[in-house]
Amino acid sequence: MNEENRAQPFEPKIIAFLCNWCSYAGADLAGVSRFQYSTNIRVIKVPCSGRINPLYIIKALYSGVDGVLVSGCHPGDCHYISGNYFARRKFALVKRFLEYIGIEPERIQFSWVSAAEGVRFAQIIDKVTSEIRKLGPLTYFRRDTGQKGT
Amino acid sequence: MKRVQSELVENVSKLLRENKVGLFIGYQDGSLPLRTSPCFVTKHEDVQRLVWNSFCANNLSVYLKSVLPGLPANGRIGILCKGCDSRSLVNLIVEKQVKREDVVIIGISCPGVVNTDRLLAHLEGKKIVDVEENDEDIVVKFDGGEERFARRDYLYESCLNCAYPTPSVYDILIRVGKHSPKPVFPDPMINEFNKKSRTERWQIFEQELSRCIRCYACRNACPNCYCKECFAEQTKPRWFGLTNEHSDVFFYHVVRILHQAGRCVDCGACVRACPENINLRLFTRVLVDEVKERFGYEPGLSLNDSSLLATFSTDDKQEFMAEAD
Amino acid sequence: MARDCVVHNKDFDRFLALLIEKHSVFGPSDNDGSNGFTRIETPEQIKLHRGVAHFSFKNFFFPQTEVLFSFDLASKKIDAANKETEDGKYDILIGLRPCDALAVDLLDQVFVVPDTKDVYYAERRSKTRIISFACNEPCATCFCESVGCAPDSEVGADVIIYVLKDRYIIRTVSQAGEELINGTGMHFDAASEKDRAEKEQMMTDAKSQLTRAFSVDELDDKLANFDASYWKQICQKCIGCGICTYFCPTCHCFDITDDTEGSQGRRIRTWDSCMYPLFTLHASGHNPRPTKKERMRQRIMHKFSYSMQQYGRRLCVGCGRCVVHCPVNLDLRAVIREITEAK
Amino acid sequence: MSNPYVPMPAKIESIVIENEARDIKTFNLSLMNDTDKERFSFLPGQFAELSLLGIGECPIGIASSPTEGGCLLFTVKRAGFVTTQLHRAEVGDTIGIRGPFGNTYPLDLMEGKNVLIVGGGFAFTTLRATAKYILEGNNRNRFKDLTIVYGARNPGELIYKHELWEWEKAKDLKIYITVDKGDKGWKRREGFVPTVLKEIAPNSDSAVALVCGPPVMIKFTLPVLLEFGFAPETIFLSLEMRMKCGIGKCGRCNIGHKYVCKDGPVFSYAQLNELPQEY
Repeated sequence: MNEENRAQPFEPKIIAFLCNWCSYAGADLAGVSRFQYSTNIRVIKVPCSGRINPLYIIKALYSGVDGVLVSGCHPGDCHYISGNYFARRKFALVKRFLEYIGIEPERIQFSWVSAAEGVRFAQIIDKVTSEIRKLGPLTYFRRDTGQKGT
Repeated sequence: MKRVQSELVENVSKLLRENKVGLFIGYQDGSLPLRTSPCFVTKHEDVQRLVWNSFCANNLSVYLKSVLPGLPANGRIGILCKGCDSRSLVNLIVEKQVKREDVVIIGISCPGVVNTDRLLAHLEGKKIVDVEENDEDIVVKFDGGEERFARRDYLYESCLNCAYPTPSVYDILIRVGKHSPKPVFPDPMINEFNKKSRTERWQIFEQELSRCIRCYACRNACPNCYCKECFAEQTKPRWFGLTNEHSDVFFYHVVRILHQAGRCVDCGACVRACPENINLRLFTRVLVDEVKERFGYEPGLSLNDSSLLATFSTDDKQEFMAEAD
Repeated sequence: MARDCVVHNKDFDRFLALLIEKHSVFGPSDNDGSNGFTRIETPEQIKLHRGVAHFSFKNFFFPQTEVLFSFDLASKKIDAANKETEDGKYDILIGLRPCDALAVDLLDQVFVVPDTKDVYYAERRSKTRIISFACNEPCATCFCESVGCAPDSEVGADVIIYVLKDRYIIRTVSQAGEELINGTGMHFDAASEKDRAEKEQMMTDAKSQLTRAFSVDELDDKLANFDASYWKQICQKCIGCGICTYFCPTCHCFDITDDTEGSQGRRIRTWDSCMYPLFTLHASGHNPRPTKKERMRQRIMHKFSYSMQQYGRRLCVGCGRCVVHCPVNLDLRAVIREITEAK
Repeated sequence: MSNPYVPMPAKIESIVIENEARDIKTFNLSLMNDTDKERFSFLPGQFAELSLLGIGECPIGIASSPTEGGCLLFTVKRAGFVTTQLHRAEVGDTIGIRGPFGNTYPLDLMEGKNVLIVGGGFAFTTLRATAKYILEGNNRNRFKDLTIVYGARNPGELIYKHELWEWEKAKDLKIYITVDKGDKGWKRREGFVPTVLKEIAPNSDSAVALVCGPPVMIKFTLPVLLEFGFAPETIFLSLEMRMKCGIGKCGRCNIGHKYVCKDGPVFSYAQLNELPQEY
């Protein structure tokens, strides 16, 4: 972290996997309606929240982001009928396991945001960002180029 | 134990003689003290090599994914299954890796497997000559004397808290002495670990796994791990580094354990295979308890189960979802 | 020019302290994690295991993860600064058993002897002196004598130390060992006939504890039959993990991959194993060694046959680590016996 | 001690797309440091590791002959992870080269003999280098007749097309170009390489055969060569194996006790017969 980085306050980098039919549309609506929300999220559009393999969440944490949000359609609204139902089981187990081994639970969050909930999307993003900002950078899971081997 | 062994040998020789199976996977005496080793019997006269004792530790279902392609001539395989091994086998059948009719299962109502390393720690430097056992204890004979050990004190942790010692599926069942483990749910070790603070838990996770040398024995000993190309070795894309540095080791273990969600039967094969004695069960067992508590699901109990994550229910709990306040 | 000198128990710690003072000493201790050795600050730290240590000392010269060079993606600048140490200063690796010392010598055959040297290994090897301890209590899984090593073999060691009851015999094997001992400035009186007799007796006792695991006499022509049928049985219970190769002190296969993070990156070398399915997988999908039969055959042939043709030496030192750690107790001694006894 | 693992920087001077499927490209590289240029002396048959920082390395045969004014040609088929990235490189990019590695075709043994080159598909790279080397002015009289038999699946897959047509007109060699299946515009020969080879009935006394191509082509070419009296010692094959270090240390590319990167990639058929059939 060179000089001017340390001077600025910590701003978390958060990966947001947004499902194309609801959450991404909700984000779009928030943008179109000029709702202000934190700019910390980097959006990755996915066809469905069911598409998220826990491997992607771990890869994100490993690659140096400070938090991951996965957002999909409300149960029952899924464009593919059952994508978010399958995802919900995976998310429950991922959340429990990562919390169990000692990663702060706020770092990995899941939400249902429909295409009409622009306001709610902005509020959730702000809430998630502030929670992660409080935790500070995620250093202990990040890819360390420390030379343990030599 | 001798009765069980002769019953086993008799059953297998019958199966081989009647050509019901072309190959039988069981245990034989190991080349190291207090150890057994998997053995593959095809000819009738090799049946005498088969043994049964408290050290039959390996989960033999792991061979079904590598042995099946080269099926013996008449196409059926016999396998010896303890309670947890049979659950792994059922899991393989449910996940369409093995067909039930390809396998003849000899089940053993398992009395629990003894942890060889802990036993050997008490016999430092002694040259072991023979071992005898009965339901209660194990008598180890060595040059100049013998020592008696109570089986209960040396069982593996998965066996101490085993809820299903009798196989869930079998063709022939051999009853062994009474082993009535009083399974405690959730697992006491997990409960204990849960009480610790977050940073403490992470420190233990980091400390345990910092000894990992990425030899993949935990993955290769596990019957659930049968992917043709594991995410750990993929090159297109390469998900994470090949080093044994902390971040790569965490990535490998976290994702591998998450792949066991709703599938792990807590047989302890990964813990036994680890050359660094990493207590992997401390991290795999939590998902076994969570799956039972949250979804009331235990893998490998019946052939017409469907995998947990291949199904869903509209009223699964979702208390963890983020809500706008 | 090998010299046997004697140090009494009470002076041995002073001998070690002098070494520690003059050089950076590495050896087995209680908290060496998955490295197998740590930097030794005080003589008490050194903890000799009965028989072979958990880890071989391969990791010291050929670490599991090693940065070949780092680079900057934008400027394509490569920084392969190999830290040259000034002359005269060298490290000491202490606590090896003769089999591990022989293993280092065998690794030299791959990394240092050929004309294209492996600079990383060669640099570390050239500035390290090895002090080994003769093995007075071999383990049940040791079979060094079956492969031409011995509890008192001196190959690969600069100095070998025999632990007698109340004193140590320090035997300088190489010229570097001689300088090492003289460098301590300590006075050593030469070993007497009685010392040597006690040493010989101890070594014969040790050798008597070693049971002959197999004979390698006609192993070469047995292994010449590449498509023998026993390979199919031998590999059956192998689960294809990499334990036997990672613990083997002479296994030297490695993989080279690139790690990048933003615009910084590094090319690293990590241990690899011929027992892994993707080790020889071609981009076209063809794999010359598709099943565990070919891979097990490669592991045995490389150590017992190919190395004979390449270097005229076997790449197995009989330390028994692959026997001890195999999750399915696939015993290399039984495999070699099965091969030598095959018709 | 020079570090054999550090690649030498080289600039991509030009890229030629060799086939219609556009998955085979020939890169013309030039080493940027003069010291590297002198050290990088090679002969036909050798290969080098092309290195892309941050991505990895791949072993590619050197397709140019040392007689071609120091330019280094590498023909690469997009197959794996590294080659896919390499195909994204543009003219002017800097990549790394390590080498030259491996042995060469037996130029001294071929001296004063007839040379038969049999190639298939995109494995014609080091064979092109050898042909260019033989045809070069003051080298030509060291060798007697040069016959080339080269084929590909279809006309679009033929590589080094402009050289092929030149060689057809040239006097000091005979070339037979064939395709498994021609298309509308194809007027030349059709047929598999082994069958064409049989028709030509190559004369084997004091002749050496260099063969390189897909395994199926080799499988059917060797019997034809043996049939026409080529001794196994006079048939040379260039093999392809998974490689990483290129200097016989990472233990990956062995056939029996021979490392393809150090003791190969060129082996005589006699040598291959002594090695285990595991390649």
